[in-house]
Amino acid sequence: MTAITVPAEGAAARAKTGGRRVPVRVWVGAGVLALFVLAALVGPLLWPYDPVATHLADRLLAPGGRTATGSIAWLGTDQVGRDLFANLLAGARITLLVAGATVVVGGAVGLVVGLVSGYFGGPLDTVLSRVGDVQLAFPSILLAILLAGVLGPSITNIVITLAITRWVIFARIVRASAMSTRRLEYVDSARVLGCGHLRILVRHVLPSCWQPLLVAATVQVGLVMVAEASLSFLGLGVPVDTASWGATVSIGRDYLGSAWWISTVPAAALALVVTAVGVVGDGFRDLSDPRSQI
Amino acid sequence: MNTAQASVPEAGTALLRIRGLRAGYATRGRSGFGRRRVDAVAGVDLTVHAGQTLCVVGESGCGKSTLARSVVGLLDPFAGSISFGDVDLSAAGRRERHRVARDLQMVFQDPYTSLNPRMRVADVIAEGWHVHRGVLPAGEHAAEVDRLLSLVELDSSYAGRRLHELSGGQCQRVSIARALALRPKLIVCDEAVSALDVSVRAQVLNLLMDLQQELGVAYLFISHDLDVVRHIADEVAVMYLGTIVEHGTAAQVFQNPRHPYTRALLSAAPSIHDRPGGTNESALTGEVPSPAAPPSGCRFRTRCPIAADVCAADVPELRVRGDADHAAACHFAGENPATGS
Amino acid sequence: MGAFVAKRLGQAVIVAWGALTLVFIIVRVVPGDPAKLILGPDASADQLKHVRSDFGLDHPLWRQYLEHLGGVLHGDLGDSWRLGGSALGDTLERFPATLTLSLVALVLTILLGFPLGMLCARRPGKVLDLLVSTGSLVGQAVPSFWLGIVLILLFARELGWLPATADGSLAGVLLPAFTLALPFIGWLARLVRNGALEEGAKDYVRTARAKGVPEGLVQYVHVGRNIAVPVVTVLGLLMGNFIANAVIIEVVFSWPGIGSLMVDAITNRDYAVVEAAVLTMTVSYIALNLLVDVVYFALDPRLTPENA
Amino acid sequence: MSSTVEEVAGATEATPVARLRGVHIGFGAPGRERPVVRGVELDLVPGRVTALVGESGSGKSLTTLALMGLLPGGARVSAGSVEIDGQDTAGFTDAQWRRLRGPKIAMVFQDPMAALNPSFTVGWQVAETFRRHQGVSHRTARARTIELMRTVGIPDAEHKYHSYPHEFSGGMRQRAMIAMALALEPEVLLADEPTTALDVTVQAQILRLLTTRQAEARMAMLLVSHDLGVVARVAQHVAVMYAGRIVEAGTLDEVYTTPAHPYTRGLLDAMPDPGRPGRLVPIEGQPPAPGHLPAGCAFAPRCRFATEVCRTDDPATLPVPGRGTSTGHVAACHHSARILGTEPEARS
Amino acid sequence: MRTTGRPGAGGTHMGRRDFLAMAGLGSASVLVSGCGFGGGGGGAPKGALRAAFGQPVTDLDPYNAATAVDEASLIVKRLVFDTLVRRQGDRLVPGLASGWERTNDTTWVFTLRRGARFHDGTPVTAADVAACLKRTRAVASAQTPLWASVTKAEARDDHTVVFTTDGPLGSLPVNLTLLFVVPAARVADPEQKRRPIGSGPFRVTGFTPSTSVELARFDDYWGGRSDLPGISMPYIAETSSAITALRTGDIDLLWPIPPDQLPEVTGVKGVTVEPVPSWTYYLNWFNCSRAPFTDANVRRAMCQAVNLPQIVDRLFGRGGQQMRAPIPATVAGYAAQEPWTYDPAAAKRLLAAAGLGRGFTTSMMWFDATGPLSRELAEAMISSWADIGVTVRPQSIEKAQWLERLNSLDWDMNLQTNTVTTGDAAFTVGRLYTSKAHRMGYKNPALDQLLARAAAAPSGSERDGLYGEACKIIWSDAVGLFPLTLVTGYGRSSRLTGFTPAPNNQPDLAAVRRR
Repeated sequence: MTAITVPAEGAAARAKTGGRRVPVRVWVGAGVLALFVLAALVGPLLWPYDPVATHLADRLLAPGGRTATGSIAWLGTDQVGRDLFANLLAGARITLLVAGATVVVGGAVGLVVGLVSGYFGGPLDTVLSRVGDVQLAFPSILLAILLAGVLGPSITNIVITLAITRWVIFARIVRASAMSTRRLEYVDSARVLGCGHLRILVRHVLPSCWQPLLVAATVQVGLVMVAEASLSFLGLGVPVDTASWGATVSIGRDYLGSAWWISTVPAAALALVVTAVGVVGDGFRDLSDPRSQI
Repeated sequence: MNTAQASVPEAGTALLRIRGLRAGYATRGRSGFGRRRVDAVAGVDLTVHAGQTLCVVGESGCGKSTLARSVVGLLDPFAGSISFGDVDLSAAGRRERHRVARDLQMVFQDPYTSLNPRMRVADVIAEGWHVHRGVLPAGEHAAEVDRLLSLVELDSSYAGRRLHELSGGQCQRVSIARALALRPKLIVCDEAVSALDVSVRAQVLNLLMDLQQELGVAYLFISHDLDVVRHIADEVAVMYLGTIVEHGTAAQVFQNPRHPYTRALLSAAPSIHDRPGGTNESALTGEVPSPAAPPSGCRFRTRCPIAADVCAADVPELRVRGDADHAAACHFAGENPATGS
Repeated sequence: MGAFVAKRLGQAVIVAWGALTLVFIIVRVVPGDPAKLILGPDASADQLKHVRSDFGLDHPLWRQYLEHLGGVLHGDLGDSWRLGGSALGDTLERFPATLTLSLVALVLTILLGFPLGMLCARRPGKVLDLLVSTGSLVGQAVPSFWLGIVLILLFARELGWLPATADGSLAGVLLPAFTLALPFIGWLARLVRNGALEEGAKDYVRTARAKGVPEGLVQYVHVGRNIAVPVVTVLGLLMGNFIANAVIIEVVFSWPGIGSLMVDAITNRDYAVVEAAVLTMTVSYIALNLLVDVVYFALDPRLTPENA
Repeated sequence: MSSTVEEVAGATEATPVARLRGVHIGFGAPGRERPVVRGVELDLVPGRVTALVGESGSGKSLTTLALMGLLPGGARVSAGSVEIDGQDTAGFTDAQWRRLRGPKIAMVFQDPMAALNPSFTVGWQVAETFRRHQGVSHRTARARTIELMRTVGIPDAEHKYHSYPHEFSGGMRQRAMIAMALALEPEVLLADEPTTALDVTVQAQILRLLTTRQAEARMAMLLVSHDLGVVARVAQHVAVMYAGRIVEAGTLDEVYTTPAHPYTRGLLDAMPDPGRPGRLVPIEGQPPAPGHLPAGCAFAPRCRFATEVCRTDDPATLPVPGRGTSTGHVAACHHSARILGTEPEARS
Repeated sequence: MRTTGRPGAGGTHMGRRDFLAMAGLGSASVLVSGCGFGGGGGGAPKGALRAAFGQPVTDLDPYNAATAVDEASLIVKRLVFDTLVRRQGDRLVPGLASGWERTNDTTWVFTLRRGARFHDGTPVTAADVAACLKRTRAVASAQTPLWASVTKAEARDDHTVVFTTDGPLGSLPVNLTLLFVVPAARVADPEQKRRPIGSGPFRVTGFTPSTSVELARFDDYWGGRSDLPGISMPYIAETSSAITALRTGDIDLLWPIPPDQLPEVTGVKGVTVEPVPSWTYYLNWFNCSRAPFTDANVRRAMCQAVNLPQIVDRLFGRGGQQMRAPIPATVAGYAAQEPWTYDPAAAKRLLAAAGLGRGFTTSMMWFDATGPLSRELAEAMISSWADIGVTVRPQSIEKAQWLERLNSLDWDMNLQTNTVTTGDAAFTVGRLYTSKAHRMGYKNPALDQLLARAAAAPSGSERDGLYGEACKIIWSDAVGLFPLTLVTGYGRSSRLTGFTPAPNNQPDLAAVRRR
């Protein structure tokens, strides 16, 4: 009996307190994220970056150094004299684009596979699960290396590569969620009402999958950004004439002992954004799952 | 709901007919290989008459929920037939079942889990009209939702609320309104009031009874609560371990129980008229055996105070003993007249 | 029970076969001709043909595949053109190094992550808790190669405490293992914290207290036993993760493990070694999963082989 | 409130082992807590079963937990005192509480599945009580446990000792819980909805077990239940809780046959009763959410007897008029006299 | 692997404990069996020299095609094996052969040193040398062209070998610096890949491919015992790790130090840096068979558009020297040419004359590992070309794909490093620029003739002159743009003595001593 009235009390309490309060750190995270998204959108317009132009006279300038043209490189310059601030802004665009696109593509594939697999079950689920097993057992970094090798360097291909290594994770999460939702009484209730599979999937099962999917997506966005950097480290990152944080971190790593800023500036940006995404994701999960807050 | 009124069958005609129903779940065999059927419902015959309430009462694990789920098509029976009106559901195609779904609705035990918590009340109620096109033109949805809300004694302002803002009793009303939206002839209520507090439970029970009077809807009412059953039932079927052990009108079963299990149930059920140290001491020993390994002969014999050798050997038939329509499945039902509770 | 084991092994074989097929296909789809890598740019067409036939690369793909499968069944994954000798032998020779690295990383993760998580659970929402939960995010947000180099510069170059490269000593394994473990220490701590908080709110904890069991025992015996189940599961996954993630760490720290071998083999189109390495990793992953399942059974009495 | 129930009753047949005096329990920071339990007075007397009746959210479980010193995180006794053996427990350390739990006061919980640790055998968990309090060896603890399990009606105890909770049926689990609670022969037994999760026939068995043991050991027992029927079968004394207050208390007969509070009255009327067929008489509306109470009497919004004063003044708990002071029948209603004089609402 | 729970089956008397014990034992043993820190066998003796080269050693078989001209393995091979002839600075000196003589245009007689023994104790004989030549001719490798005209080698007696060529071959003694002598019985032995037997001053005690080579002194070496008890050659892939290891003394010797990292080690206490111009240089070929590079003037325009002095100075500093010929200045056959002047205006005029006044789009391919700062060099050149309206798409690709495209001439421009392994123009100029080689689509019959004559000529000024002329043609026809010769930075512990930096990146480590 108490099992049923507790939610009522919770609901009443929530209704009266006007919802759970969003913690400060989530706001900070969201703010940082918004800032970087803005920088990625507007930055390259204000501080244009030419990935093929070199200014050898200005190479390896420390942050705040003055270039030959008299301007100040606030974040320093890289090993061929390009301004790191402009590089950072241009890189933000690519990095966020790659991460976002990867998660969207991987998430979409995972969503469909997971929904179908979890809702219908049976032999289809078995086959899809085994395929997932194979891919999970297969080292993902290796898969990325091989795929990047097959496809060649381009932004699209990196997105495809990373998405292929990620879809299983999304599929697993959605599958688990769909499976548990399938067993819920309200799905039975919908079936009794005469709802077809499609309607049940879309109206009843899918909505309960969004939340875990989105939480997973926030985790994966971060991991994808880091994975993109790792690909660059292995020489399979974005093309030479594109700037991404991962590529800059990777190229600049040889200078960590002397010109630390080349690698550290984008690494810090990467860490900041990934952490911000994670914080927002945590907050999101806490909001939707009151138990995890305790 | 005037149009619906017209289509309601004459009270008393058979609406739902269950014959020889066997249903349950499959389990992995002990060796891990193969699957074994477990009959949670092991051969049940029941008939629900239009405009009437048939209560199925029994303890957990007796198969009453399996019965309910089979009736509404959530579970495919292993054997037997279920027919609704003139449609044999076990033989019906998808299209026909879909059509029957309009006349055959269900209210679940826990309104919080049986209604999608993400939906608004109006959407929950109106969902049936989207699934069964042609029942109600889209333009009339809002008005009909209001009407249904008032029918279940909820203010029309609830239409825009989300379910998690409602209390248990209010949710269960929404659940009933949703079932009523398609103007069904039969509503299966699976422990529909068990999760509610006493004061609220009385409200919902009243509502169900009022609706039956107004709309002529029939109930297949599944419950473990004898007080509730006694209160609402026209007919009562007592289930034990997948079979019906006693069946009759409410008055017959409660005032003149013929099966030892029914008697035990009645004496075990607490009542506000009990007092400490009172003589309620025919309480059963032991617990319900697993449906995967039911006892031979009479399924109740392992806990039965009057079991004899014949009970282990022969399965007692459910047949009329004495009063008309009052049937019991006990070898000794005839010679052991009831003493009342 | 026999059926359970048979079923798991059957699944394992299917997964291994799938991985093997996948790597076979991908490796051969990747552009690049091993014969050219062997002979260099000066090779004549004749020489190339010769080398290709030496390595069976001139057969049609389906035949190569069948021969490959046949070889695998006999424990023969072919010879490495680059390292000479049997590819599987070369790989297994390197595997202990990777395993050592991963195990040390796992030990570091547990030693640091578990107590940290318990401490956080003691005072949720306080400074340490926030630090750890944010720190766990930062830990995973930094590319491991960058972190590795920074740690080398810090601990080897500036402080001179640890060697910069693998020299076979225990000190040599610390830096790469720590780099490998760092992202997951905070992660484990959070897991333990959440587990401790969640289990701590359960009824049985109240029962234990109602029995008059001292608080320390309630936490470490009653709660601890129940968090052990999820924790052990993720530790198994973590170990698999470490083995896979070791690829980059091994390159950074010149660690003679299977990961660096594999990267090297891929760039040099050493098919047999790539396949052997993938098979080794896959099998170890499967073995780990099986181990996790077993430990799971040992820790959670509600599970039986029949309902697992 | 200047007098306790017992003082009003004037007749202390035995000294209470545990008593709650004007206990308030609230959630939240000190000084700003949301009160969930308000001024509860309760005496637990050896040999007597007292029932605490109320619907979910009325605060009965918290009241019970306060007696064990096991209030959940965030909740605390903000006023009044919990006394055990005449000692105020307010300043008790963990160790002091631990010494009481088990030998002095023990508890049976509602959901035996959740209340047992799934990772340890049932026997181990029962035996733990012996080991912690009596410092006996595993062997001795085991022997005592098996003996105990037998006495609470667990068949084949030797074997069942090694079973895990999930391998037990609901009734057996609750028997194990009872064994655990009775292990050290406590003077006070708290039973929080001990049969709610069980079937009727098993419920009867468990109730019988509890009352038998209680009577044999002359324990003071507090039965918490929402089920008026269960209470009727077991308790000598009844206290009815609504929205954190005890609104009516007295002997079973007093409360059940001549309820002086409209809520008690409503509860009884809402029960389906073969003696009174026809429409039930529900209490309209919903109970208030804990901590969010209306002004005046918390029951006023649902009360058909309510008048203006009910909406402004929270009634004091007073002896029910016309009973004399000897019976201990108290109620917190401005209109108890009027209610006593009204016939139960007729059913249609 | 985990499937989700199903409704429980009835009983659980399947012996949970038994199952656990069994399954646990099984899975645990799978994991544990692999544990323990293995590696490639034994290590180097205490006090061994720790020397790290910039590339990994993958194989030690002297007749493995893949490593025939691989610098890293050559370094080790020169320590483990003997050659008949050795190079010492610019001179060729006797190695295993105590002397040799060219008896006629096509016949060379080599006399073997007495007392030379293999690591397994057997003496080195002429038959071993003959077998080795036979083996090297049989294996298709990058060395194959060197031996194409050597028809046979015969053991006249135990200590005399006669080489016969099918035409005059002046470079035979030079080529013989690459013929490593192993016991005749082991020329095709797979063991040679891992634990090779040679007659050099060190023997192999441990080898983990691509990771480390461990050598111990061979006490019976004919040339006397080395001062070093052993040599350990770890491969350190990450520049930062390697530099750190040198600075902290983890390693005694590191080369080549990337140009950009030279400041990191110069002036550090205990570390000495010695830069030596190497035989390795950058080249950027134009695909002369593909428009618009079929037009020599377009190629010249490209050369003029790049400000090489600035790029080399700013980017490489002490680590590079601008080239004045298609081969490094220290290579035999080198002849200095007039450098292209940096003149974007002139370049534009040339393009306009070729009908490309509005510029054009082309591409440049390379693989990052080809040399230090390859990416930066490429970017700097591409940036320069952008100034004259030529858009170059940078294509940084994998080595395997680069190779694939290189020989099929599927590229517009190709940037790579190249090493004159023998220190002789014949190795690069003579090999790469003939019409037959067809390496960059350049076809010039006059050059072909010139190179044929040069190949036949004995070493001396005539031969050098002929190669000089070839250099001139290649340079002025702008077959490629030749930016710079790399200067190998040797960073070593200051306590080492007897170390001589070598232009071919293959210093003689046997001569090193530790103070």
